[in-house]
Order: sequence, then C-alpha cells, then structure tokens
Amino acid sequence: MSDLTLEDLIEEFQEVDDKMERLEMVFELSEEVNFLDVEHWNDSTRVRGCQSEAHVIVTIEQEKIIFKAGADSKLVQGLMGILTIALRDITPTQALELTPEFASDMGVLNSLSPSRSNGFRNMFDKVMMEIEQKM
Amino acid sequence: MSDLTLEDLIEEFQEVDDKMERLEMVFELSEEVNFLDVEHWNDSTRVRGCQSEAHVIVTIEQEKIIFKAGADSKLVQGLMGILTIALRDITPTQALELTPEFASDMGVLNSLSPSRSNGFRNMFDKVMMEIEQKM
Amino acid sequence: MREQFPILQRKINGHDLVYLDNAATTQKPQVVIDAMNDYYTNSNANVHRAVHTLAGEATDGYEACRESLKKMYNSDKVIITSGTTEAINLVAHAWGKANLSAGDAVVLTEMEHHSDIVPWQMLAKEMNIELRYVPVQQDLTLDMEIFEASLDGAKLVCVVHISNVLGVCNPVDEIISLSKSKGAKVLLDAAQSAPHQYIDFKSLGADFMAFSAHKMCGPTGIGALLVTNDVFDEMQPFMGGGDMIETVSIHGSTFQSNEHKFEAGTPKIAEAIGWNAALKWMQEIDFKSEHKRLLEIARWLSEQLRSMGMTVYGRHDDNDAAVVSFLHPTMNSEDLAHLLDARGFAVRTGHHCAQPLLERLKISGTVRASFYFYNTREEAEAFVKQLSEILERFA
Amino acid sequence: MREQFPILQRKINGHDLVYLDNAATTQKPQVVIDAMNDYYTNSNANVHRAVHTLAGEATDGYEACRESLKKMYNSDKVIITSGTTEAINLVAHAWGKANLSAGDAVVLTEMEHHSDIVPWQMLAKEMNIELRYVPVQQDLTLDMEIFEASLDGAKLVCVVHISNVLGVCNPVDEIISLSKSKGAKVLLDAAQSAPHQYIDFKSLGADFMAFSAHKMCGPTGIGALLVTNDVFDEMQPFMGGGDMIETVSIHGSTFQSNEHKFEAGTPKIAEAIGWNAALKWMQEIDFKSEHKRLLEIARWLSEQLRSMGMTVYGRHDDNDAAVVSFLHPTMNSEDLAHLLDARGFAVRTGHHCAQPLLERLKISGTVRASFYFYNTREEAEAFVKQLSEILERFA
Ligand SMILES: Cc1ncc(COP(=O)(O)O)c(C=O)c1O
Ligand SMILES: Cc1ncc(COP(=O)(O)O)c(C=O)c1O
Repeated sequence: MSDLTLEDLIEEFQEVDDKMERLEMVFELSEEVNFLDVEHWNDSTRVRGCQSEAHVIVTIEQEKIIFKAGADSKLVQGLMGILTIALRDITPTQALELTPEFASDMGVLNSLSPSRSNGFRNMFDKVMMEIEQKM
Repeated sequence: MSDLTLEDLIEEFQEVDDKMERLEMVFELSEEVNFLDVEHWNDSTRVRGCQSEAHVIVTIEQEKIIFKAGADSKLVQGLMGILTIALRDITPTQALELTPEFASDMGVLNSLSPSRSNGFRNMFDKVMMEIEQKM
Repeated sequence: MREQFPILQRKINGHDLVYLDNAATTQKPQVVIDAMNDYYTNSNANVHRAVHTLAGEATDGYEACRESLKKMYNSDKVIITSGTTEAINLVAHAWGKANLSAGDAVVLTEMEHHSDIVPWQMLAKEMNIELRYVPVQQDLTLDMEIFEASLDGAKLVCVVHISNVLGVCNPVDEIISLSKSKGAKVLLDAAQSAPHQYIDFKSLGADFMAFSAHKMCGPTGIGALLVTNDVFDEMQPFMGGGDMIETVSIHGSTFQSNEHKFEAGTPKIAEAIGWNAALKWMQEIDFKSEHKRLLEIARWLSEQLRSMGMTVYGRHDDNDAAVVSFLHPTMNSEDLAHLLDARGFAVRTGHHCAQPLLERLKISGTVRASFYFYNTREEAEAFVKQLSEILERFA
Repeated sequence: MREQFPILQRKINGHDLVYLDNAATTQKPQVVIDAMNDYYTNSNANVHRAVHTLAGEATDGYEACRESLKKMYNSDKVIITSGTTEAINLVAHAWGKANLSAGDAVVLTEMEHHSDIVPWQMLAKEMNIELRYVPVQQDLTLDMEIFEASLDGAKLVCVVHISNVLGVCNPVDEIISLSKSKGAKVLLDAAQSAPHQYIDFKSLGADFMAFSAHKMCGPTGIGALLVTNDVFDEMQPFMGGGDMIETVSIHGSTFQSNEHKFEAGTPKIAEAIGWNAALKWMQEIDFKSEHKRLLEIARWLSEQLRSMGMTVYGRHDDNDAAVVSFLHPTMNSEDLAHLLDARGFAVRTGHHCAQPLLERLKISGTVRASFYFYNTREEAEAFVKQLSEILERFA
C-alpha cells in the first residue's frame, strides 16, 4: 500500500497521454485495494450493471471508512484502488461530498469503455449508499 | 373517336418534353375510350391494385376486340384510351403479343406515379387475361 | 433556413420543388445528414457491452439520443422504436396484453390514424376487448359528451394529438384529466404534434406518447415511445432477443430493467445519431412564432381555396397545425396532384391512413398540402397560382 | 478495396484502426454512405400511394431493395424488417401464433443467438409450447442424433446457419431435409452466413430465413425475412398500422396481400436504399475466393493463439466463418480488449448473446476476432504481435 493521495493521482494521470500507459497505471493501482476474498463475494456485495464480477464491502470504524473490494478484472480492481485512495484518510461525512467526477477529471473514465465507466459509477454509488447507511 | 394509331401516339409523345403537356395529351386520350357506364361497374370489372376506381370489360366479336372501360380519374381514362388505340384493328391473337412496354416506350408511364403505372400494368394484365379467356 | 435543406435546391420536371407533403414526412437539414455520414465514416460499430473505442462512441451516440428526448420532453422513460406505428404496437403488446382482460374497453376516436386503430382491432379480437370510437362532429371536433360517456369502465384511451388529415388539435388536457379521473390510462399519438410544439410529457399527464423522427427533420426508421415510470413497470417484454436480456439459459431468461428491455436486437444506431442532430437543430427554432407563421399561411390558403370553389376540410384554430385538406368539386384528386407535380408542387392525396375519419366526412380522400418550417408564404402563393392555371386548363 | 471504406482511415488512440469486430457489425463502403446521402439530399419522401416525383423515387428506391433481395437469394417473398431479431419475432408472432398450439414442439439448438431463443421462450410460455434444445458436442458441432430424435412431433426447427461465437457452419442441408421429412418447418438464422455466401433460399428448402443489413455492409435499422409463398399464406398480421391495410373501418380491417401486410407504418426507406447499394457492391465480390482467404487467416491466427497458450473455441472447417473466439488462461478478457483498443485493435468480448452455448462450453465469455472482406493477413499478424507485447507487459 502506497501513500499516494488523490491529488497525486490526478496529477500523474494528467501527465500521461498514451492510453496504454494510463491503463497500466490503473492496473498498478489494483495493488492499493484491500482485497475482498472471493469467498466473501455474494449477491449483497455485488456491484450491479458491471460487466465483470465486482464486489465491495464498506464498514465504518471510529470515523474511518474500511473499504474492501475485489473483481475478476484487474482494470476494475484498479478502479477500486482509485476509490480506495479517494476514501483514505477522510471521514464518512467528507466522503459523502465526493462525486464520481474526480475520476472523469483524472481522464481515467474516458480511457475505458462506456460500460466500464458506468460500472465505476455504479460502484461509486453503491459505496456511497453503504457509507450513508452505516454512519 | 380519332383514327390515331399506336405509332402516331408513340411519335407524338416522344416529341413532347414538358410533363404537363404530356399529361394533357393523356387527358385528351380519354376521349378515345368506349365508355363503360358507371352502372356496369362491379367487382368483376374492377382493376385491382388501382388507387382509383377503374373498370374494364372485354368481349370479342368476329375476331375484333370490343374494349369498354371507365374510371373516376381522367388520367386513368386516358391510359384506357391508349390501350383502346393499341387494341384497335388488331386480332385477339395479335393483341396477346403486346407487352405493356409500349407504354413505357412512349414515356407515358414515367410521367405517372409508380402506383399509377402499376395500375396501368394491372389493367393491361386483366385485359389480356380476358382476351385469352374469350378467344 | 432554406439553404440548410439541400433538397430544396432540387428541380422537379424543370421547376423548383415546392414541398407541401410535410405531414407525410419532412425534409432533413444538412446537419442531420452530416451526423449520420460522420457516424458511418468515423464511428460505426455495434453498441452496448463492448470495449473498443468505436463501440464506445456508437453507444454514447445512441444513448445521447435517448437523453435528449428525455430532457426535451421531460419523460421518465424513452423507448426507441422504429416509429410511431411500432411504438403503438408496443403499447398494445407490452402493456395491453399484461393489463387488459376480456370485456375491458379501450376508447379510440374516429380521428385516429390507422396506426392507432389497427393494433387495437387486432388486440380486441385476440383478447375480446371492446373498442369504443368517439365520433367526429360536423365542426371537425370530437364529441366530448360521447367521449366522457365512453370512459365508463375504460382502461385505456388512445387519442391523436393533432389530426394528420385536418390539422385539428384535440383538447388533450381535458381528455387526459377526464380519463385519469375515471382511472383510464392515456396513449397520445403525437406523430403530428411533436414536430410542431414542445410537449412536457410529465405535466401533460399522459401515460404513453408515440412519435416518429422522420416527421420532425430526423431520419427514417426510428421513433420513440415515452412512458412514465409507473406504467413502465407494468409493461412485459414484447420482442425477444439480444440487448433486452439480463441472462439467458435454456431454462428461461431474465430481462433488463431499463428501456433496453424493449429494444431487442441491434438498435437503430445511425438513426438515433441522426435524430439527435435533428433534435439539437430544432432547439434553435422558435416554435411559437413558427407555429403562428405557418398557421397564417394555412388560413390564407384555405380562404383562397374556398374562393376557388374548393371544399376545405379544416378549421385552423389557434392550436391547429398548418395542414390544408381540400377537394375540387369535379376534378379527380390524383389527377390534380399529377398536374401539380408537373410544376414541382408535392402534395399528398388519398385517405391519409385515416379511413374512418373520411367515412365520417363522407369522402374517400382529399388533396393535402401540409407546411413546415422551411415553407414560405411565397410558396403558398405560387401554389394557388398554379392551381388556378391547372383548373383553367383542365377542369 | 480498403480505400472504399472511409472508416479504415480512422486513427484510434493515435494508431491505425484494425477492425476485427465484424461479426457484431461490418463497416460500410462509400457507395452505401453516398446512396443514403443522395436519398436525403435529393429524393426524400414518404413511400406508397403518392403521386409526386419524390414519393415516386422513394417508393422505387425502397421496392428496388426488395427486388434485389428476391433475385439475389431466389426468394418468393421478402419482408423488410428492422433486423434479424425483428424477423425472428415476426415468425413467432405471425406464423407461430397462427400455426402452433399447446403441446407442439419447437426445436432450437444450444448454438442459437439470444435472438433465436428468447422469442421462442416467450411464445412457449404464452402458448404452452415445448422447446427442445439440440446440444452442442465437444467438437463444437450439433448432436445430430439428438436432433433427429427431437423432430418427433416438432412443428418448427430454428437453427443458426453459422455460429457468431464459433464460426461453425451447421449442416443445414441435412437439417432441412430431416426436418421436412418429419413435416417440420425450418427457420434459418442467416445473420452470420448471408454476409459471407450466396444462399439460394428456394433450393436450400428452408421456409424462413432471417438476416440483418448491418452485418453485410448495409446500414443499421434494417433486415429481412425471406419466406416461401406457401408459408407466407399461413402468416397472420403482426403489427398493425398504415401501409399494411387494404381498408380500415370501425367495424374491422382488411389487409394487403403482399409483403406490405407485414410492414406496418412508414418503412425504413433510406435504409433500404443504403442496403440496396450494399447488395450491388457485394455482387462485385468473389465470395468463394474471399471465403478461402479469410478462412486461411482465421486458421493461421488460431494456430498462433494456441501456441501463445490461449484456448481457441473454433474448428475452422472449410465452410466455417473467419471468426476466432479465444481465452487467455489468466488474463481477464475485457482487460485484454481494453489494452488492444489502446493500440487500435477492435475486438469483442463477453457472451456474444449466446449464453446457452457458453454455458455448454463452461465459460462465461470469449475474446472474439472476426474478419471481413477488407481485413488483411497483415492485420492478423499485427494483432498477434500486439497481443504478445501486451501479454509480456501485463499477464
Ligand atoms: C447469429 C446471429 N443471430 C441473430 C443476430 C441478431 O441480429 P440483429 O441484432 O441485427 O437483430 C446476430 C447478431 O448479433 C447473430 O450473430
Ligand atoms: C397522426 C399519425 N399517427 C401515426 C402515424 C404513423 O407514423 P409512422 O408511419 O412514422 O409510424 C402518422 C404518420 O403517418 C400520423 O400522421
């Protein structure tokens, strides 16, 4: 786990023009994820409307968001890594102020197919809903 | 009733470029028709697939074709006039050698809408069929 | 405006085209033609569930049309169909079959287009449903007393917003509120109104609204059905195939939950992109002032025609469309249309797919001149002049 | 050839487009784009029953497409639909409802596209019909023994000519003659075969054949159903509306007797004109030698992929199509497709609308590269090279 911040990420992404390199960065960000083991994947963890299997669990402990996620696609897991970084070191209240636009701003969503970027939005929405419920 | 022949007609038509004038010629040819009174119009005289009401009766007397026809459109009646001229002074056997192409050659069909020129073909087919039956 | 429509440069039999057949279909501005061109030249691919760039662009382009329609008409759901006709058949199959039962009544009007009659006749036969036709009165309006009476026990009311034969705009606010008060759903045939006015579907209160792109500067082969969320949930799948499913196995299938559920197979991609360009183009139009301008032309033309001895079937009230249906006392309509065409004037003749209305009017057809944004007063004047010449020469 | 397809000049992420998603949809040659352009620029009008010049041109253009299809495929009747999917749904509704009854069996195969499964599942549910699925064997062919056994009491056999996932060409001659001998009608899903071979519908002996224009260089939004005269007469109307009727009154309607009976509403005019241009264009193609060329590419590619450790789902027999479905042992297919897209390669991933087949193969999807006339051996080589680079860097 790195100590990358969202700002670092946005800056890094914006510096890269080549799509393949951007995808490579997303691949690498899959390392940031607090991995949710396959045995914990079930209907309630599933992100709907995602083409691949994508699963998330959110819990809140002492004002900190614990985000675990897993997917059968490394790219999707990279997106989970980006969300992991976005949620790192902020409070649930601060988290609820996030919008998925930061990922568009990074230019990461337009490196992906519409269904993948929709998938990201669905994951984002699910995570936010769970944060709200568990606050 | 004029003594126009089909050849005269074809020649006359080919000399005229203006569509309105051609239509006028067709209008005038409605005079050539041996008119079938409306009271004789019925299902068996009806030309199918014609947008307007068009009716024909064919009889054969002493190797001569008696063609009577009527329509609620003067243009259609003009087409009937053309057919009247085409059938004038020929034997039933000679008639059966006709194809509706003479009307295309005259350039009269392409002055008409596809449904009207289809109508002409349907009328032609019906008349030929009746000649064949009554020979 | 006219220079944006390349077809208006066309010569017909050596004469300028005067296109007055807009109720049948409208012409397309260059931007619409270009949008489809651009799609086929640069972005053509199949949509949905695909990863590559072209497929992404095609998907975005297709879905952007839906988004535009949603915004423009303020609709929860927008199902893309091949046109008004398919949209109405979709209601009959997807909603009608699941929500009507033997003995239920569906209310139609005598003013309907065949596309809003035949699907109901077929459903009525299959399901043993009663059809009630609201008569058209001498003044060319619906008999609202009979309409109200016919609502008793009715489950669905199908009504044309603007008649394609008469241009008459029906009192849809009243029709919808009366229907709702009796618990009947309302399907609005907006094929002739959507091209001429902004319609706020949600405020209007109808449950379904159908219209076609080709009558509003868009391409052929595409149209839409607007549906409220509530009624959408009552609809069962109509056609089966790719794109409308969630999962398929040999034991059965599950379906998409959004509009895709009703869009089986490869959709109308280029068409959606063309239509979206048309919708954008239309947003530059001042509908209100255009409506006024065209209606004035229609009124002037009707007056001229009457003074020439024609019978005009229309009233041209403030909300009516610029459609002028007429008959000459003796001259055959199609003969007249042929002669007009010889001088470049495009009008339509025949029953205009509204035989029950014509039967009520005791005629078998009319000559119809219908106007759109690119038509001018000068064209109407030329039309009258040509008509007089023809009548002098031929009538 | 390639210069006739303007999209092949397109750069994707700075790289040349290598379009290998042809089984999903093909690209369009300039002549097809131009034909539609020309229509909208010069001849746009609504078809049928109209007198003016534009309407005549539009009608001729629309009907010319039907005539071309009739000639090219030697078919009695050609119904224009919005695509393969609508064509199959049309058979289910127009023929199935009128000619099947509870307890009758319809035979499908596990190789079918969802468009040839879901309509039958829906009909089966509504009419209480039995569906029998012919299994696909390990060697990717249909189990013909089970097929033959399943014909007992079957009224209809629905079979895909060429699988869109495997490229496998089914033994349709045998399937049709066996079916006929048991009195079952046959519907052929030719979505993947019509683009690649001349099919003589009458000699083949099937009763219905469905395919889409967009998979054979034509526009989106249009397809066809071929029908024999005999079976045509057994079909009842499906969608109701304008153009498909003979007369309409409030007491009932009568229908057209030709194909128009099944083409309700304003038809796909520009699309038909575009498709007709595509059909003409295709007549210049030497299908046989092109088939051989593409199949050789597919065989070469399969071999390369296998040697790279991929599993290839396909056998590429002499009649099979140049479709290469494969899976990497560990790398996610969509990740792979994203990476390929970064270098301009367009392939499709996912279930390809054939989940029952994939279930049989015990996989949830494949990466699919599918080839068409404008694809070259060089593109296949570049594809293999790029794939190796990606695997080295990412796998
Ligand atoms: C074998 C097969 N059948 C049917 C279809 C459906 O065609 P369409 O989506 O054009 O209706 C396809 C195309 O995806 C196909 O490949
Ligand atoms: C009032 C009305 N309803 C329905 C239709 C049918 O529209 P389409 O032919 O585009 O399906 C039309 C067009 O002719 C119409 O004018």
